[in-house]
This record gives sequence, C-alpha cells and structure tokens, in this order.
Amino acid sequence: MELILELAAQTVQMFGVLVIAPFLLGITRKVKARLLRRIGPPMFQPYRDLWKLMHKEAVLAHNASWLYRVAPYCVFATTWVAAALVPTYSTGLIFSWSADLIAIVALLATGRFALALAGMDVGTAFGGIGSSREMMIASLAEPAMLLVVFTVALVAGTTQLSTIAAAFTEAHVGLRVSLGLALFAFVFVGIAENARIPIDNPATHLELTMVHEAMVLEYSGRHLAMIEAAAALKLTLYFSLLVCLFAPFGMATTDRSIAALALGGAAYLAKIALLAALLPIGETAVAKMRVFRYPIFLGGAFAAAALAVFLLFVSRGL
Amino acid sequence: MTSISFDVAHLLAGSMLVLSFLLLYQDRITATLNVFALQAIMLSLAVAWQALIQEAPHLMVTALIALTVKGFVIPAALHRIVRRLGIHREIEQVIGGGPTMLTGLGLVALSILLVMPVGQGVSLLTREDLAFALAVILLGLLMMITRRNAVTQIIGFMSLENGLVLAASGAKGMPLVVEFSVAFSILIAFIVFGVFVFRIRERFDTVDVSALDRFRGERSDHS
Amino acid sequence: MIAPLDAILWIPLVAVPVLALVTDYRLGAALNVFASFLTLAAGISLLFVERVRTDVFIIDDFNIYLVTLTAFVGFTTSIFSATYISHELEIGRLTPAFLRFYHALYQAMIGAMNVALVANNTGLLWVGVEVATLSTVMMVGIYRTPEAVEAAWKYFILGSVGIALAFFGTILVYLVAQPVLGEGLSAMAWDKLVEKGTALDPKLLSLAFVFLLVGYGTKVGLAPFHAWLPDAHAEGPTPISAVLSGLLLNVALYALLRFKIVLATNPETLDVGAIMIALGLISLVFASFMLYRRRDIKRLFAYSSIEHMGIMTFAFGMGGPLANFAGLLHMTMHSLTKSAIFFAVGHIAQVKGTQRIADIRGLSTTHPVLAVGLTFGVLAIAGLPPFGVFLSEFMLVSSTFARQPIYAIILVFGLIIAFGALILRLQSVVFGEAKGPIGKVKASYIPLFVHLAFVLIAGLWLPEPVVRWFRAVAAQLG
Amino acid sequence: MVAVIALWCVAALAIVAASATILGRLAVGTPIIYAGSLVASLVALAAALAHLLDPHAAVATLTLPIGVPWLGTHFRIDPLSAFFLIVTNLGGAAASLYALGYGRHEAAPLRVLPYFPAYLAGMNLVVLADDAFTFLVAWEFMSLASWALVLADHRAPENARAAFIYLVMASFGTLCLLLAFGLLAGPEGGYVFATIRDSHPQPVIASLVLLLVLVGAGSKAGLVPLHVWLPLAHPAAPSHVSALMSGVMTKVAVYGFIRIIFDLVGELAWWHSLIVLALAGLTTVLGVLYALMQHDLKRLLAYHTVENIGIIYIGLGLALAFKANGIDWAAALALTAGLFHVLNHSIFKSLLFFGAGAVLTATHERDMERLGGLIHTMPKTAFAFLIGCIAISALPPLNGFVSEWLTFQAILVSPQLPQWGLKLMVPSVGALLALSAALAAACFVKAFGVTFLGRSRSHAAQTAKEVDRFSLSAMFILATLCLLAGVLPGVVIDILAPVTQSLVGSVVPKHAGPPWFSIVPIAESRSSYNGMIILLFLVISGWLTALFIHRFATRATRRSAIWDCGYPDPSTATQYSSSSFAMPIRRVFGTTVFDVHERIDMPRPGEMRAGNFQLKVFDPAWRMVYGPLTRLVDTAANRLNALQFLTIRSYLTLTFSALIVLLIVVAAWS
Repeated sequence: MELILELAAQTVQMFGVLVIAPFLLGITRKVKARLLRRIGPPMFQPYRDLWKLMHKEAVLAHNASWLYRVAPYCVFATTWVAAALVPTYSTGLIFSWSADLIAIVALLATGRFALALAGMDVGTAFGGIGSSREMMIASLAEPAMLLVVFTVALVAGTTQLSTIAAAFTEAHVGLRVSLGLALFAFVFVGIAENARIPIDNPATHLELTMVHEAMVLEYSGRHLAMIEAAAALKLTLYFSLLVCLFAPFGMATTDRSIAALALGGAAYLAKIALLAALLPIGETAVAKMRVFRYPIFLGGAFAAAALAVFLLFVSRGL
Repeated sequence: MTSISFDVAHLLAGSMLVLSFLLLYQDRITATLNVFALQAIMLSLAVAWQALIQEAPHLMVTALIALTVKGFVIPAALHRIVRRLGIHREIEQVIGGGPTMLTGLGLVALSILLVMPVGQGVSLLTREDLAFALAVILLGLLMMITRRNAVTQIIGFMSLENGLVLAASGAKGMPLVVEFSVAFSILIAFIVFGVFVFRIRERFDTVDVSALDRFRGERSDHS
Repeated sequence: MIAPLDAILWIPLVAVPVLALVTDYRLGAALNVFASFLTLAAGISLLFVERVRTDVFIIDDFNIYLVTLTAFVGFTTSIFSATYISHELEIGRLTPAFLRFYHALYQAMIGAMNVALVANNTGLLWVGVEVATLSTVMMVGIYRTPEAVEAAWKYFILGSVGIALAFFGTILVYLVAQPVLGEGLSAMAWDKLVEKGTALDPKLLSLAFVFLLVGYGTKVGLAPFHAWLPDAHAEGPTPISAVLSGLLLNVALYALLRFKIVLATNPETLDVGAIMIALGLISLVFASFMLYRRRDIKRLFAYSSIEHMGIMTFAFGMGGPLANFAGLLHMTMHSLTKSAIFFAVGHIAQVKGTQRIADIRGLSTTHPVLAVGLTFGVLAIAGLPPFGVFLSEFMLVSSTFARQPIYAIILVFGLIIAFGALILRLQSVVFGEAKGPIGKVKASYIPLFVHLAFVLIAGLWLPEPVVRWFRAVAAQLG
Repeated sequence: MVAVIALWCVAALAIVAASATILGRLAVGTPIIYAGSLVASLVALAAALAHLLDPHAAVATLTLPIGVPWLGTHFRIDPLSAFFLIVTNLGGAAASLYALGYGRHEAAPLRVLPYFPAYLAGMNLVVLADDAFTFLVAWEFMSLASWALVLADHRAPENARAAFIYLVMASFGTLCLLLAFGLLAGPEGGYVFATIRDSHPQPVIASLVLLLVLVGAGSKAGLVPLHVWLPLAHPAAPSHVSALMSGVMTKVAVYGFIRIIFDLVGELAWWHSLIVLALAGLTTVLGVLYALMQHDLKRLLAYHTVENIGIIYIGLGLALAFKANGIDWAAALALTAGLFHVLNHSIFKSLLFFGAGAVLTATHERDMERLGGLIHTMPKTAFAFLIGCIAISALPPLNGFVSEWLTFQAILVSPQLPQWGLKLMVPSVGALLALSAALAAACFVKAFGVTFLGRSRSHAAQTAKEVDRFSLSAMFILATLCLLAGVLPGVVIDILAPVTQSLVGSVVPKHAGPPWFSIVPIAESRSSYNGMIILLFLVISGWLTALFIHRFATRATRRSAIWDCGYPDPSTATQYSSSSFAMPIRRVFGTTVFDVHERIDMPRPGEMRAGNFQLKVFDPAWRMVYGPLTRLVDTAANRLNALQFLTIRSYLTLTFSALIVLLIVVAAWS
C-alpha cells in the first residue's frame, strides 16, 4: 500500500512537470509580449502548438539516418527523466535516490549530446553551426553548473537533491555569500542552457547567431514537437532546481500528509510561476550578445561559482 | 752505493734533461737532429754507468743499442729524409720558443714535485733518476705537440723513449729491460719507415684541411 | 697431452708462420678457422682443469672467462672473416698476398691477447697488449686506401705514445714493488703484488697508475685518448673492427683493472675510482653526442664502443660488489654484442657496397634476416631488455643512484643521448623505402646469431660459475 | 595457482609470437596467431577474474631461477595485479578477436604477427612482476614490441618519426623508473618488491621516488607534458594495436604508478598529492582540448587518451591526499574511482579505436575531413562507435559517467582535508574535471558527427562497406560491456574492493546491500546513483512517448530534399567540417593553450579567385619543452663534432693535457 502511494507520488511529479512545462512557456511568452506592448498569444498556446505539430507529417531529408529520428525521443526522455527526479513539491520520493544532482546535470548533457549529433546528421551548414556552438556553450556552462553543484553539495553535505532540499528547509542554513554567488552563477548557466536572451533567442530561426534553433532547423512534425516539449521541460527543470536549491521552503519533507503535499505543490507552482514571469522581464532588459562574447558571460558564471566553492573550502562557516 | 757513483749517475741524467731543453730550444731540423744524437749518446753513457754500478752487464747491450741505433743510425737516416724532402730549413713551432721553455720548466717542476715526496722505500738515486726521466718524457711529449714537422715529432718521440730507457735502467734488477729497448728501437724504426714510405704524410698534421677532409670522408657530404 | 694453457699460447704462435706461408687464400682462411677453433677448444678445456699459477702465467677467476671469451669471439670472427674476405677478394680490395699477411696477423693478435690475459707479469702483459696493438695497426691499413693509411697511421702514432706511457707506468710499478718483493720477476707478478699490496709505497703507486691509465686508457679508447679508435674501426676490414671492439679494448681494460686490484689492496693510495669515474663519464657523454653526426656506419658503432668502454670504466670506478659485477658483465656483453653488430655491418657494407648510412635504407625490405640481426644487435647495445646489456646497466644505474645520485644522472643522461642516436640511425637503415642493391648476403649468418643468442640468454639467465667468478673478481676490485 | 596459469598464458603468447615468424608467411597464419592470442588472453582473463572474485584467494607468488642471478625472477598475484590482469587481458582478447577480421587486411603480416602476442605477453608480465628487474624488463619489452608494431607501416616517414620519439621517450621513462628502483632498492640491490615493501624509505627518498615515477610511468601513460609521443605513435600502429596501446598499455603505466607509489613506497606526505593533482588536472584539460583540435580520427582518440589518463590520475592523487591524512574510506573511494575509470577507459577506448580501424579498413582514410555519412554505409560500426562516444563523454547511463561521478564524490569529500594547499587544489581540479567532461562531449560530437553523420565528403566514404563479423563482434562485446558497467556499477565496485583493501586498507561499502543495483559510495543520505533505474526510466519514458505519439498523433513521414533554410548547397564541402566544428572552442582557448596559426586569404568583393583559409595547430609542448631540448642536443653534437676532424698533433695535445691534469691531481694529493 505504502509502495503504491510512494509510486503515485512519484508519478504525480513525473507527469506534473510534463503538464505544467508548456504552461510556463506560455507565461513567459505572454509576459514578454505584454512588456513589448503586444497582446501576445494565450497562455495555453504552447499546448496547442505541440498538439498541432504532433499531428503534422514529419518531413525527413533523404539522407537522414535513424539517429535523426531517434534523437528527439532521446532528448525528450532524458529531459523528462531529469525533470522528474528534481524534487518539486516533496522530498524523498521513491526514486529520488536513483540520481543525484550531478547525475541530473549529466542526464541533460546526454540529451544535448543527442541533439547536437542530430544537428549534424543531415549535413548542412546550419546544423553544424548550431551543434558546434551548442557544444561550446555547454563546455563553458557545464563546469560552472558543476561548481554550483559543488557549492550546494558542500553546504548541505550531500549531492542528493532531496536531502539538500530537506536540509535547506529545516536546518538554519541562513544567508551565505557562497550560496548567493552560486545562485548568481546558476541563473547565468540556466539562461545559457535554455537558450534564452542574451545567449540565444528562442523566438527566431533566422539570426546568424542562433544556436539551438539552428540545430533543429531541419526538424518538423512530431519530432519538432518532441524537441519543443523537451525545451519546455528543461526550462521547468531549471526553475524547479532553482526553487529546490535556493528556495525550498514550503516543500513537504518529513510530514507526508496530503495537506503537506498539497501545500508543497501549491508553493511550488507559485514559485515557478513567479520565476516564469521574472525571466522575460530580465530578457527584455538586455540585448542579444555576439557569439564570442559568450565566454565572458559564462566565464563570469564560472568565476562566481568557483569563488563560491573556494569560499566554502576556505571557511566552512561563510 | 758510493757518493761518486751517485754523482756520476746524477750528472749523466741531468745532462740528458739539459739536452732535452736544448732540443726544445732548437729551431732548425739539422741542429735538432744533432742534439738528439748527443742525447742518445748521453743516454748510452748513463745506461752503461748503471750497468757498472748495478753490476748488470746485460744493460751494456741496451747502452750499445742506444749508442748505435739512436746515436748514429737513426739521426743519419733522418738527415737523409730531411734532405730528400727539402725541409731542412726551419722548424714550424706551434707556440713560440719562450712559452715552450716556460712550459718545459713547469713540467720539470711537476716531475720533481711528483717523485720527491715518494717514501723512503725507494732509494734516493732511483728517485732522482726517476725525476729526470719523467721530465725527459714529458719534455719529449711537449716537443711532439709543439712541432708541426714530422721529423721533429719523431725526434720528440725518441727523446721520450730515451727517458723511458733511462728510467728502466735505473730500476734495479728489472727483467727484460734489454728486450724492451730492442722493441722500442723496432717501433721507432717503424715510425721512421712510415714517414719514409708514405711520403704523403710528410707531416703528422697538414695545413691543407681540405685534404684531410677528403681522407676522413665524414665532412665532405652534407646529408 | 698438452696443457690447455700452453695450447692457447702455442697454437696461435705456430699458426702465424704457417699462415704466412700458405698461398691459397681458401686454405689460409680454413686454417685460420681451424687454429681459432683449436684455441677455443683449449680455452674451454681451461675451465675444467686445475688453475695454473706460475711466476709467468696465472689463471684465476678474472682472466679465465676472458680467455674463453677471447677464444670464442676469435673463433666466430674467423668464421665470419673466412666468408667475408672472399668477397673482398672478388671486388679487388684485397689480394691473395695480403690475405696471407692478414691471416698471420690475425693469429698473432689472438696469441698476443692470450699472452696478455694469462700473464702473471706486468711486463709480459704490456708486451701482449703492444703486440696485439701493432698487429691490428697493420690490419687496419691493409686496404691501403688513403683513408686506411691515415687511420692506421693515426692509430700507430697515438698507440705508440700510449705504449710508451704504459711502459713508464710499468717501470714505476716495478720500482714500487722492488724494495718489497725483491728484484726480478716476482716484483712484477700479479699475485705477489696483490699479496703485498699494503706494503707498497702508495704515492709512487698512484703516480704509476696515472701513467698506466693514460697508456692503457688510450687502448681502451677512453676520451680524450680515443682519437684513433673511430677511424681504425671504420677503415679496417670489418672482422678487425669486430675483434678490436670485442676483444682488444677488453684486454686493455683488463690490464687497467689488474692494476686497480693492486691499488685496491692499499687503502692509502689515491682514490683512482674518482678518476676512472670522471674519465668514464666524459667518454660516455662525449661519445653519445658524437654518435649524432656520424655518416659512416662503422664509425658510428666505433663511437658506441667508446661509449660502452666509458660505462665500464665508470662502473669499475664506482666499485662495490654490484657496480663491479655490472662492469664485468658489461665487458662480456659488450664484446659479444658489438662484434655481432660489426658482423651485421660487414654484411650490410658488402651487399650495399657502401658504409655511408645515408645510402643504406629499408634493409628490412631487401634483407629481412640481416635487418633482424642488426636490429637485435643495436637494441641490445642500446641497453634494451631482454638482452644482457640491460642487466648490467640495470645494476649499474640503480646501485649508483642510491650511492651517488649526481653521477647516476650524468650516466642516465649519456645513456639516453646515445640511445636516441642509435635508434635514429637504426631506423633509418632498417626501415623506410628500400635503397641500394638487393644482392644476396654471401657471408655466414651463424656468428652473428650465435652471439645474439648468447646475449639474449645472458640477459635472462647467467650460468652459476660465471656469477661466481664475477662476484669473486668484483670483491677483489673493491 | 593463478600465477602459474597466468605465466603459462604468457608463455603461450611467447610461443605464439615465435611461431608467428614462420606462420606469418602463410595465409592461414594470421587467423591462427590471433586465435592463439585470443585463447591465451581469455584464459588469463578468466583466471584473474576468478582470483579477484574468490574471497578466500591468497596472494600467490612464484619464483623462477632466472633474471638477476642471486635473486631470481619473482612473480606475484595480489588483488591489484589481478585487476590489471583483467584489464590487460580483456583488452588483449578483444583486440585479438577484432584482429581475426581486421588483420586480414594487413599488407605485411610479418611486421605485425610476431609482435602482437609478444606485446600482450609483455604487458601481462609487467603486471605479474614482483621484482624491479623483471618489472623493468617486461616494461621495456612491452615498449619494444609496440615500437615494432608502430613501425609496421615503416615506409611512411611520419611513422618512423613517431616510432623514434616513442622509443626514446619510453626508454627515458624506463631509466627514470630504474632510478626510482635504485633508490628504493638501495646500494645493496634489494630489488625484490617484498624487500622494498619492508624497508620504509626516508621522506626525501619517497619524494624523489614519487617524482621519478611520475616522470617514468607518466611518460608511458601520457601525462602532460610527457604526452607528445602518444598522439604520434598510437595512430601509427595498426588499429587493433592502437587500441591496445591507448586502452591497455597506458593502464599498465598507471599500474606501475600505483604499484610503486601505493604499494612499495606506501608512506607519502600530503604535498605529494598536490603535485599529482596539479599534473592530473592539467593533463585532463589539455588532453581534451588538443583532442578537439585534431582532424585525424585516430590521433583525436589518442589525444583523448591523455585526458582520460588525467582523470585516472585525479582519482589517484585524491587517494594519495586522503591516505596521507589517514582518511582511509575516502582514499578507498578515490582509488575506486580511478581504478573504475581504468577499466572503463580500457573498454571504450579500445572500442573507439576498433571503430576507427573499421573506418580505416573500409575507406582507407583517417582524416575526418574526407569522411562523413558512414552511418548509412556502415550502420553497425556506427552504432558501436556511438556507444563508445557516449560512454567516453561521461554521459549516463553508460560506464564513463559512473567513474566520473565517483571522482566527483571523492572531490566533494575533500573539505575534510586539513591542509590549505589541498583545500584550494582539489576544487580547482574538480572544476577542471567538469570542464573536461563537457569538452569531451563536444569532442565526441565532433568525432562521431563529422565521421559518421552528414554527407560523405569523399568517394571512399560514399562507397564504404561494412566490416567483417569478427571486427563487429569485438566492437559489440565491448559496447555491451560499456552498458553493463554503466548499469551495474556495483558489481565493478565490489570487484575493486579487495584492491582498495590491500592498498589503502579500506573499501567502499559493499553494494550487494542496496536494492536495484544502486551505488552508495559513502552513505545513502550523501549520494547515490542508479544507472539501472535511469536506463529503465529512459527506456520507459521514451517508449511511452513514442507510443503516445503513434497512438494519438500521426506516424506519417515524408522524405524530401534538405531544406537548409531554403538555400541547400549540393556540395558536400559546405557542411560543417572538423576544424570548423572546433573553431568556437579554438577561439575561446586558442590564445592561451594552443599554438594556433590561422591564415585567411579572402578575395575582395568582385575578385574572382578562390578564398583560402589555412589552419595549423601545434602542441605547445613541442615549442616549450622538446624543441629546446632537441636544439640543445643538436648544438652540442655539432660543437663536439669538430673533435672528429682534428690533426694527430691536436689529439696528442689532448692526451698530453689530460696526462698533465692527472699528474697535477696526483701532485696536489701527495
């Protein structure tokens, strides 16, 4: 019985993130449009887009290989699994121990690997440029992300997300310089990883600096739908991570009653909705960068994260 | 051992050393040859004196060989070579006479320094003899390396060998000294013969570097 | 029944006039092989009879294996030479008359080396070394090309000065011994000198050793007395290069070591070890660098001999049971390996018609067996396992580093520099696009591979008696 | 018993090698030789595995009366050597199997066949050796055999150069090890490892030994800046040998390091680990960056080996740091991470080299700029190669991730280290490791993408044929192992337990306990990972998605021309190439890390000539270390060479001067 409940809790989370992901995208688009004094699409537009794409015929290039067709599922599956393993409304879900924070970062890397390969499959200049830049950005973002992981893990004494979240809700961690720096780095990394401005522009296909959209240029139909869904999931995942690592309050920890869980769920939804609204505000305020400015942007994140780790090592009280 | 025998041996050995210096000082081949002949004669006297005082008659043979071969035969042969080759005019010295003499003096000092501290187990005569012989040897070597002319170099080597014989004859009761001196004479004969036969080798070293390069076959190709 | 000791001395002595008289060069070569074989048989039987110790001759742990080694290499070289010279005759580099001379000198050299080895007398040792030197001088010049004459002349002049200095050293040793051991032969006998070593005057003994070091060091080929060695190896007939490197250098080193044993008994003498270390390291490093610019393949390996004599001298200079053992082993291994290399080089020079390294390429394509022989030989001499040279270098380097790290570092530096040069040349000769004639090798491969087999076996397993002899001598060397 | 079996296997390999000199002339020789090697390797593998899995297995020793006369030759099997026997023979068996097919294409079998089994035998002997002499003989024998294999295609001048540099550096490394053993054995020559173990060396000696071993074993393993031979020599050899050199021999070098430092020296100061970690971190990042710049597939793989060696050494360095501070359980974790990576790398690097070899056989091309689209012509090879790429990029759920994850876990324990130097060094190394992991992924996207994906850039690539069954089965076996080690990491960690127990006196908690094969290196609250669950999750969610789409949406698919934003260019040259893929990263790191020479010749508007872009990337190790060294030797050789051309008189002067100097020495002494 207990097992079934546990499984149910896990399943709720797994499908929960899937369900809310397009909505978050809708929020950001809506807010952004309003900021630009447009009315903007309805908040549920992303669901409709996905549904439409799924019902369209997929057009493949003559020389597309099996990898091209498998990659979208692969990207989607890895992102989904990763997103499902980040605690959202409750800690200590049944499968939470199967992957820690490092593994989640690595799962996202697997998805990116598949997508970058897919970008090169047909043999176009656009696909190549996208893959090449995506991997360059990742190579700068991933170490910064891992240093953020280090920071958090060192403060909490674990890399297990559930434990981290529980520790941060219950124990008096307080405000720490390290965590502040880590948050700063995390936001930067999140922006880069989700192909948001100023690194990339998710709203356009035809810009010379495009990265993510160049990679998926040849995709259409259900494959594109998978990739889009994965992108939305990834954004959700980063929001969840941010919430889980830096603002875990409200999450159900030891108290596993329905009420506590419901409270956790509500808190989670509120928090990520807030983040989804904040993101376009930030995006509207800055301009897109040139490609070779990225290292400076991500280098800043790396430096902040490294500083956070060093501070922790030097003085564990900070 | 009486003092007179000691003094005579000392005198003879010392005069050999003086003659070595004279050899070093000479700058004409014919004069060098003559001085060398004189040194050889002096050597034979010294060896003969040793034969007397050591009562070792076989040393007389050595003295005789020194006298005939090195005192007369070889100088005469060398005179002929020199005339044949037309090099009787002057000697090419690598370094000037002054430095050579100074170096020579240094070598003598070194020989004395080396032999004199030797313990009392070795008799004084032997030690004195040894110091002179060592000096003669070193001066002979010095002569070999400061002269460019093959004939004078041979003379340097023979002078060196004179020093050896002097030392050997001073070593009381050493076996095979005679045989050694004979062997050395043959060796010198070979050298003289070599110079005589391979006239391409007028000199041990030649100013013409390109000729050498051809012989050694190493430098000519640039791979 | 002739005693083996007499046999090793008499067989070459008898062979000299016989060979000088035999006009047919084939018969001469066969007789040369036969005489060398008899010497080898005598040398081997020496191992099984009672050791001799008279006023004039001595057989002990030190020279017993060297005699056998000399006889063995002498024998294998005579086989190689027999097939080698017929080719030289064909291409007109030698005439039958010169071959008579050559074979006689060959036996004279072997005999002289045997004399030097078994002598229990400093003077006789000197005579042996000098006769061996002079006979090789003549063989070096046997081709009568300007280069050969020049090489022989250089060898002769430098050798003569060495002879003279070694003789002076010998006189000095006699002078030292005479007050203690009395006049006559006993003052020149090894065993007596060693017995009464502590009573000898240490100062004069040290002075004597300096002269012996320069004199015999010239024969050993230590830098800076080495100048004759590369040219003599390069210009003479290859069998002579093989015995020069394989045997004569050893005999000269043996002479030096005998004196070192005498000095080792007297603690008040000069620390000659330090001088030997210095000379050894100079030779090693110098020869290593010299290897790089060599264009003549025989000269290349001649410099490698200088390098290895440097290593041995260094080892004996270091002293101690391990280093001395390593030095003795290295002596043996080097003599086998280097002569094998010269066999291979001789074949190569004959089939390719040149000694220029640049003109020999891709040997593994044209002459695979020969390439294998050369490669194994060079790898062995470069100190790679599983060959015997590695064992000695292993002991030497490891034991030196624990005692004198600086020396070991210089040693390792020299070894790696030399290694680089040897491998560089080896690769250019053996590999790459083939160049030059592809004619068949006429001479016999047997000596080459027999030597390599011994070196290989020694690298993995040393027979017990050899180990015993080496350890006994190592203890004596101090 | 196991020692005897292993030695018999070595003997069998030696016999196979010897018979290859004759059999190599026959057509049937090749399969017989490789089959022989395969059987011998498998037997040794089974024996070693049995030894390591047997909880009651005792350390086995064996002495043969050969080698150093009065010591004999010692062999020993303890958990460490058993583990490395597994690594060696697994690689050896896979390479033999692969070569059953691949070897048939060899132009000159006699240049490969005898040396291949000899090479395997050498590597096995290194692992078995229990005295310094045997160890070094085997070590150098291994170098020698692989040198011959590098020269298999001896006509190419660059191969000769590679072989030369390789052998010289190998020999240099051996001499360094020799010096280290000299220090450990002492002047009396206690070369047997048991003797060395009992003599506890002074701290100074231990430090010296560490430096020497770092250089000696490091030059074989490929630590920066001693790595330069590796990208030259590994690609030059036939591919199955490249696989062994990269996948196995570098591990034997790691074994040498572990054996000497952890086992023989034992007691080390904490700052020793600082050196190891610094070198390892540098190696990791530089290795992968150089790898990214390559366009020769095999050279890329070889450079990438340098990176992985760095990762392994990070684990070893951490283990040293923990051990020096007495935190044994953390040392066990770090060592486990390092050793796990040893196994992993040997598997996937062999796999990748096999793949590269298959490509080479099919297309006769190593240059990625002339490949492409092979996924269509060689689908099976492509699949296996892809698995290798994922594994080596440290992506879950394959094995590369597990070892890297363990390394990260060990890094995260490091705040417990008391020393400030380590407190600063360890997170830096962690950052470098993270950087290299991301770069590795980029590197293999490039390797796989340019080689197998896109459109064929040459006729050879277009007409390539899938390789034979033996090669494929070797690749697929290794790919399966990549997956198995990734989803069942607990099994490997348990296998490693006796090794860490014997070296650092502690083990990572047993993994028989936690359910579902998850691994818990420290405690459940701290961290855990379950590759099996992740894989299941991925498969299930992927399958669910596909099912959902196929059920509720459409499966309609249409083939069409490439869209490419409406401007498709039929020329295959317009695809992204290897160097253009690497360009962003080259720009980012170029100025500091590489010697990059770019020359762009761009026609002005209106000019009709073709544009030209030239790119040269050099390894700065050449400029900074090896260039000056070569010049030094060159200059010295040139200067000294004048001494060959002196006159006889000058030589006499030399003799005379030396005599005078010696006489002055005597005079001064007396």
